Amino acid sequence: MSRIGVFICHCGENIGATVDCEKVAAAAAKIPGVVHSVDYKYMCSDPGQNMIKEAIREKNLTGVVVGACSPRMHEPTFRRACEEAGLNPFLCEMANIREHCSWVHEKGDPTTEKAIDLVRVIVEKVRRNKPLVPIKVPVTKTALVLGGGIAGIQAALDIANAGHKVIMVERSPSIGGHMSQLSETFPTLDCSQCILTPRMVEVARHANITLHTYSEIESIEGFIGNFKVKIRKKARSIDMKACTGCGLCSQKCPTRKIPSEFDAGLGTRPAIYVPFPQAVPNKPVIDRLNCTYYLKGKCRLCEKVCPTQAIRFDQEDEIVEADIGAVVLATGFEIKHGDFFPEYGFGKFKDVIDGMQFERLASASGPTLGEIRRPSDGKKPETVVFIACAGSRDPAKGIEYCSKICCMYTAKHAMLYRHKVHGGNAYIFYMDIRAGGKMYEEFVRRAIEEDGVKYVRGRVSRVYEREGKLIVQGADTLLGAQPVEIEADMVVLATAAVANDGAEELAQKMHVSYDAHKFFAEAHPKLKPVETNTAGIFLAGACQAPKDIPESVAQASGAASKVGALFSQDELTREPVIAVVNRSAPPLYSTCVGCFLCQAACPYQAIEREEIRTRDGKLIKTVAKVNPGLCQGCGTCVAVCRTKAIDLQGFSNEQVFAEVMALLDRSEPDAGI
Amino acid sequence: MDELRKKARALLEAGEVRVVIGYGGGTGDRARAIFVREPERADELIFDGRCRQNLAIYLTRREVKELGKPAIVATLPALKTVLQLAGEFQIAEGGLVVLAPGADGSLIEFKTFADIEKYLAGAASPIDPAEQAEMDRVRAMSPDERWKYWLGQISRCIKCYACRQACPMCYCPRCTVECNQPQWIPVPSHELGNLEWNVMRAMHLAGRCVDCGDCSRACPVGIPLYLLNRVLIGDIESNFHQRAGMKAEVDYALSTFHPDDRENFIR
Amino acid sequence: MPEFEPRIVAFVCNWCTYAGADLTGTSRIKYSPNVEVIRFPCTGRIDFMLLLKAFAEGADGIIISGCHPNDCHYTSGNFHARRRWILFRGLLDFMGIDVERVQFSWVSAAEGAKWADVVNTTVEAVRKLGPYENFRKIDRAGAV
Amino acid sequence: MKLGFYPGCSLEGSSREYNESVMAVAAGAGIELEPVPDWNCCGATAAHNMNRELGLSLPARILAKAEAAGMKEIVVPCAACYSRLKVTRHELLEDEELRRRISAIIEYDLRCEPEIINVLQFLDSRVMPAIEGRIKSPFDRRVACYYGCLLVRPHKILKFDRLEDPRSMDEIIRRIGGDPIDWAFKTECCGAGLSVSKTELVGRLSGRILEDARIRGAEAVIVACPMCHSNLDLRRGAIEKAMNRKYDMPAIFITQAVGLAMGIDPAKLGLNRHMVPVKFRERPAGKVPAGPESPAAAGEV
Repeated sequence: MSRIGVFICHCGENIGATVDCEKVAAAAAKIPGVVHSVDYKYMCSDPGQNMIKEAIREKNLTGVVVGACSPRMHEPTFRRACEEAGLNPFLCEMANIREHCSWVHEKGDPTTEKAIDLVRVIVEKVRRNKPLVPIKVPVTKTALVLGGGIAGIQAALDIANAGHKVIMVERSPSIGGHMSQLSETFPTLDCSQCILTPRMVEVARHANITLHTYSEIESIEGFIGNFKVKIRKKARSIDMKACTGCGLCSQKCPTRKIPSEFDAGLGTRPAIYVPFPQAVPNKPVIDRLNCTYYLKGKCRLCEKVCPTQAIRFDQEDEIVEADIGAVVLATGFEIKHGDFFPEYGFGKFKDVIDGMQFERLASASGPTLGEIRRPSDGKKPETVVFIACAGSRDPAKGIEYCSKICCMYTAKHAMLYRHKVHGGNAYIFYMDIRAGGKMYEEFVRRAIEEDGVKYVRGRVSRVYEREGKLIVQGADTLLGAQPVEIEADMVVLATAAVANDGAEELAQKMHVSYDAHKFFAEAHPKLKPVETNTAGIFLAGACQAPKDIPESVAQASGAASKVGALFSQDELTREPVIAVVNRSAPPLYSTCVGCFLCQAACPYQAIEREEIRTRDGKLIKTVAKVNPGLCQGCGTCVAVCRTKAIDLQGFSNEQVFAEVMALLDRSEPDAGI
Repeated sequence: MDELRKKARALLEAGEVRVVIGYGGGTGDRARAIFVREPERADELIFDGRCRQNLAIYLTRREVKELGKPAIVATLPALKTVLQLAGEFQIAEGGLVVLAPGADGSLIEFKTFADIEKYLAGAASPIDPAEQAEMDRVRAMSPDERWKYWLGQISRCIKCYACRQACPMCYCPRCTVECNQPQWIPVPSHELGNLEWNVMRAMHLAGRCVDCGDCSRACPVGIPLYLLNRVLIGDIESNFHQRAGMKAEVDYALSTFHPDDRENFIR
Repeated sequence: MPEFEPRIVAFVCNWCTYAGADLTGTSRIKYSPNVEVIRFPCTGRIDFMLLLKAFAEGADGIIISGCHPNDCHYTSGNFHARRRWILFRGLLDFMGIDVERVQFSWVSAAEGAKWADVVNTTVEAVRKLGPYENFRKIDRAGAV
Repeated sequence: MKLGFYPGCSLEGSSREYNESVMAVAAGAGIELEPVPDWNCCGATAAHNMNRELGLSLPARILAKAEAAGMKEIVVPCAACYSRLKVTRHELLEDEELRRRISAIIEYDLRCEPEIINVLQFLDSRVMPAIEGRIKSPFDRRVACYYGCLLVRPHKILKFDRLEDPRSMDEIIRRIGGDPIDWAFKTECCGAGLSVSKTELVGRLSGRILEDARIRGAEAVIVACPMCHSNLDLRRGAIEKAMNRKYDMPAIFITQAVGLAMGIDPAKLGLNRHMVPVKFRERPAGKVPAGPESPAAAGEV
C-alpha cells in the first residue's frame, strides 16, 4: 500500500491568494494512500524542505507530491530534498497549482477545485512511480569542431587552450572561412586578414588541435560524451608530408582560367592551387573536375616540376574514425546567388555583383588589387548603387528574416568606394537602417555625413541595361513614394545571408533540429543559445542565424565553455526517463512481436534488435531493445507500439492512464472504498 | 487447378517445402484451409470462387510454423499480406514459396518478394459494389446519424474477437485487450467496451490492413468492419500516399512522416 | 439553472505547450479554469486511446497541444503525432464521434497568450456544444 | 482530346481575334475546346474589390458548371479570367468553411475539381507537342514577349513560371522559330483597367514598354491577355502622344503567332482585326536580324 505525503505550498500570496490551500491539503488527505497532507507558506524554503524530509523519515513515505509551482521551476529542488531524506528522487512529483492554476484563474471555488484535481492526478501518478536510477555515461574528452571559419577557429582555440583535444574538420582546402575573403571589417575598418591569419596559424600549430581540411563528415553515431565520427578526407592528390608549399606546381599549371572561389568568381586560379596566399595549410590541392590530366588523361606537368615528388594522382579519399565527446557546429553561412533576383539581372549583367564580390574588389589581395573596377570592362564606376535587403525581409521571396549584417557592410562598402573613387556617387537603397551594436550607428552616420553616401529609403523594383548603363528603377518613400531612376555603372546587391549548402543534410546527420530556413536551431531562443536539442552538440556562428564577426566569436567562446564544462567531469548523469521494452517469463519472453515498426519512428535510432536465444544458442525470437544511451525519452515508440511492449519510465502507460482516470473522477474518494 | 496440384506435389516430393497451405473442399458449398504435407494428398487442393480466406494468416501461427517451410496458395490480398508480414519482419525472403493460381487455371510462382511487388504494382483491387454503396451511404450521413449507425452496430458486438482471430495482421501473442495494467479495454461486452475495442482494432491496423475482408466475414453478428478499415486506408492513401502490403519493407504510415504533411484542424 | 461548465482535458508536451502554459501563468494572463493539463514528454507519446478514455470518463472536450512543426524537442515526435491525429480524427469523425470537441494546436514555449486563447475558445466552443451526452449515455453496465 | 473552355467576355467582344486564334490553333492541333455550359461573368475586374462573396461566387459558379459537366481541365485564355478562377479555386480549397458558404450561395456543393489552365500552359503542354515537327512557316521574327501582371501574380497562388522574369512564352516563341528579346519589361504595368478612366497614364506606362521593345529591335510585342492587348494596340494614340514618337510595331496574341507558324490563314487568326496593322518587314525567309537596330533605322519603317 502506498504511503504518500502531500505538501501544498502557498508560495506566499502567489498561490494562497486565489487557492484555498488548506482545503486542498484537507481534500488530498482523504485520497486513499495519502498518509500525510499539509500546507505551508513557502515549501521551497529550508523549513519547507525540512518538513518534507521529516515526513519522509517519520511516516516512512513511499511517494511525495508537492503542490506548488511548475516542475520546470523546482522539481530538482524537491527531488534533491527527497533524496537527502533517503527517498528515491523519482518518487517525487509536482502538481503545478501556480502557473497552471492560481496565476491564471480568479479566486474562488472552481480554482480551488481545479487545484484539488491537479493534486489528485499527481497523487495517482506517484502511486505508480517506480524508483529509478540515473544513468551514468563516460565522457570522451575530445571535441569535434565542424567548420574552420572564425567561429570554428575561436571555438577550437578556446577548447584546446583549456587542455582538451580538438579535431577540426573543414570542407574547403583551407581554413579561414568567409572572414578571410573580407577586405576591411566594420566598424573599425581594420584589415580582416591581418586579424584573422594569426589565429589560423595558431590552429595549425596547436598541439591539441588536429586539423582535417578538404574533409567532410561521413557519419556520426552515439550520444553525448560518446560520439563516433567518420571523417572523409577527400583526395587532395598531394602528399602533404612531402609537399613544401613552394608553389611551383601552381605557377606551371596550364589550366589557369578557373573562376576562383576565393575571389567570388571575379578572379581565376589554376587547377592545382592554394586558395589564397595565407591559406592554412599552405599546400595545394588538385581540382579534379578541371585538371587536364583527370579530364583528358595527359599533362602531369605539376608532377614534372614538383621538386619533392609530392603529386599523387592516384590518391583516394580516406576515412578517418574518431571517438569524440562533444561537437561544435560552426559551418557558417552562404549568400544567395544565382537567378534568385531576375528583376535585378544578377548573373545576366556582369556589373551587377553581390556583396562578397565587392569585398574582393575592395581587397588589396583581390583581382583588382583593391581598386574598384567594374567586372565588365575594368572601368572605375562613376555611380554605384547598393541595394540593401536583396532577398532579405521579403516574404514573397521566401526569406522573411533580416540578414542582419547587410546594413553594416553596405555602409562599409559605400564608404570604401567613396574612399577609393574620389568624386564617385554612392547610392544605397534601404528599407531601414539596423545599426544596433557598439559603434555601429556612429559608423553609418559617418558614411552619410562624412563620406557623402546618399541613402534612399525605398525598394528597387528592377535593374536593366540600356545603352551601356544599368538603369536602377526604384521608389523614394521619403519623397511620397516618388519613382526614382538612377543610371548606374555598377550595382551591388546585399544579398540575403542563407544557410550553407548541405546544412539540412548535415543537420539530419547530426540529429539537430533546424528552422524553416535550414539554419540550425538552438535549444532555447534566449536561455540556451549555443546548445542544440541534441545533448553534446553545440552551435557557433552563422550556421545558427546570420551573425557578424564579434557575435560569432562570442558565441564560439560560449560553445567552447559549454564543451569545457562537459569535459570537466569523467562521467555524466542523465535522467532515466527512457523507453524500455518489457521482458516476461517464457514462453512469451516479451510482448514485443519484433515487428520493428517502432524503429522508424525513433528520432534517435535508439531501437536495436535483440535476439533471445536458448542456452544452447537456438534463436527463440528477435525483439526490440532500447539503447539507454541513445534514448532521449520522447515516447513516440510507446504510442506506436500496439502490443504495449514498450513503455516510458516516468511517463508509463499505467501512470498516464491513471492520471486521466483520476482527473475526471471528482467523486468523494472514500465513497468507492 | 491441375497446375497447382502438380506444383504442390512437386514441391513436396522434392522436399522443397514441408507443407502446402491451400484450399480444400469444405462442408456444403464451402472451401476451407487445408495443410497438405504428403505429395499424394496434393489432389485435395482446389481453387475456385469459393476460395476467399486469406491463407497468409497461417504463416505466423506457431503450429504451422513448426511444420517447416510452407508453400502458400495466395489470393491477391494474401500476396499483400505476405509483403506486409515481410515488412514487419515476421517472414523472410526464401522462407516460403508463394503460389498464385489464376481463375483460368494458370499458376504464378513468385520467387522473390520483389516479384510480388512488381506484380501488385500492376494489379487492380476491385471493391465490392455493395460494400462501396454502404460506404457511400454512411459517409453521406450526418455525424449524429453516423453515431447512431455505429452505436447500433457495436451494441451487437459480443466481443468474441473473431475479427482478431481471422485477421492475418493480428499476430501479436498478447493483444492489448489482454493487458490489464492498465486495463485499456474493459472486459465486459458493453457498448463502451465494444466501441473502444473496435476503435483500437481499426487503429492498430491503420497502415497495416491489406483489406482482405476476413474480419467482416468472420464477424458472427455482421458488423461491417471493412468500413473502418477502408476509411483509414483511404485517408492514408490520400494524405500520405502509402498503401499497406505493397512493399516488403517498412513503410508504415504511423512511424514515418513528411514535414509537409497537411491537415486543416490544428491551430 | 447554472450555466453548463464543460470539463476539458489537455494533453500537452513538456517542452513547448507545458512551458507555454507556464508562461501564461508567469504573464498572469487569465483564462477559464475548466481545463486541466496532463503533462507528456512529447505529443509523440500521446496514445490515441487516452482520448477515448477521457471522453469515457466524462470529458466534454479535449485539447492536444505540442511544439510547432520543426520545433519538436525530439526533432520529429510532433510530426508522428500529427499523422496519428490526421488518421484518428478521420476515424472518429466517420464513427460519428464529435471531433469538434477535440482541439489540436501548436503552442510554443513563447506563446503564453496563445495558450490562454486556445483554452478560452475551446471552452466556449464546447460550452455551446453542451455536455457530451452521446458518450455519457453510452451503456457501460454489462453484457448484452 | 477534349478540354473545357472558358472564353469570358473579352473573347466574345473586344478581343474576338484572340478567341478566333485560340480556336484555330486548337483545331489545327486536333484539340476540341468545349465551352463551359451556361457560363457567366468571372467578376473581373471589379467584383472582388467590391464584395468578397460576390467576387468568389461568380467564378465559383463557373467552376460548378464545369464540374457538373464533368470537365477535368478548363482552358482560360484571358489572363484576368484565369486569375479570378484560379484564385477562387485556391481560396475555396484552403478554407473549408468558406467553400461551404460559397457552395450554399451558388447552390452547388463545389469540390473544385477542374484544374484551370492558362493559354501558355495550354500551348506548352497540349498544342506544341501536337504540332512539333509540323511548323509550316517558322515565325522567324524578333519579338518582345510581354506577360503583363495577371499571368504570374499572385505567385503564391498561381505558382506559374518565374515571378519576376517569366520564360514560358519566350520558350514557345523559340519553339516556333522566333527570337525573343531579353528585356526587363515582361511584367511591367501596362496601365490595365485605367484604360478608360486615365488614358493618359496608360499612354505613359504602355509607352515605356513599347519604347524598350523598340530599342531592343523587336518587330512585334507578343501578349497573352486581352487587357494588355487593348492597351498596347487600341491606345496607340495615347502612347504616341506620351512618348512623342510613332510606333508601328504590332501587338499580337501568342496564339496568333503560333497560328502563323502552323500556316493558318491570317484572316482565320483575326489578324485583320487589330488597330495597328500587322505587317512584317519582307526579308529572305528564315533569316532573323542579329541584334537591336540603331534607333534611327527603326524609326523610318
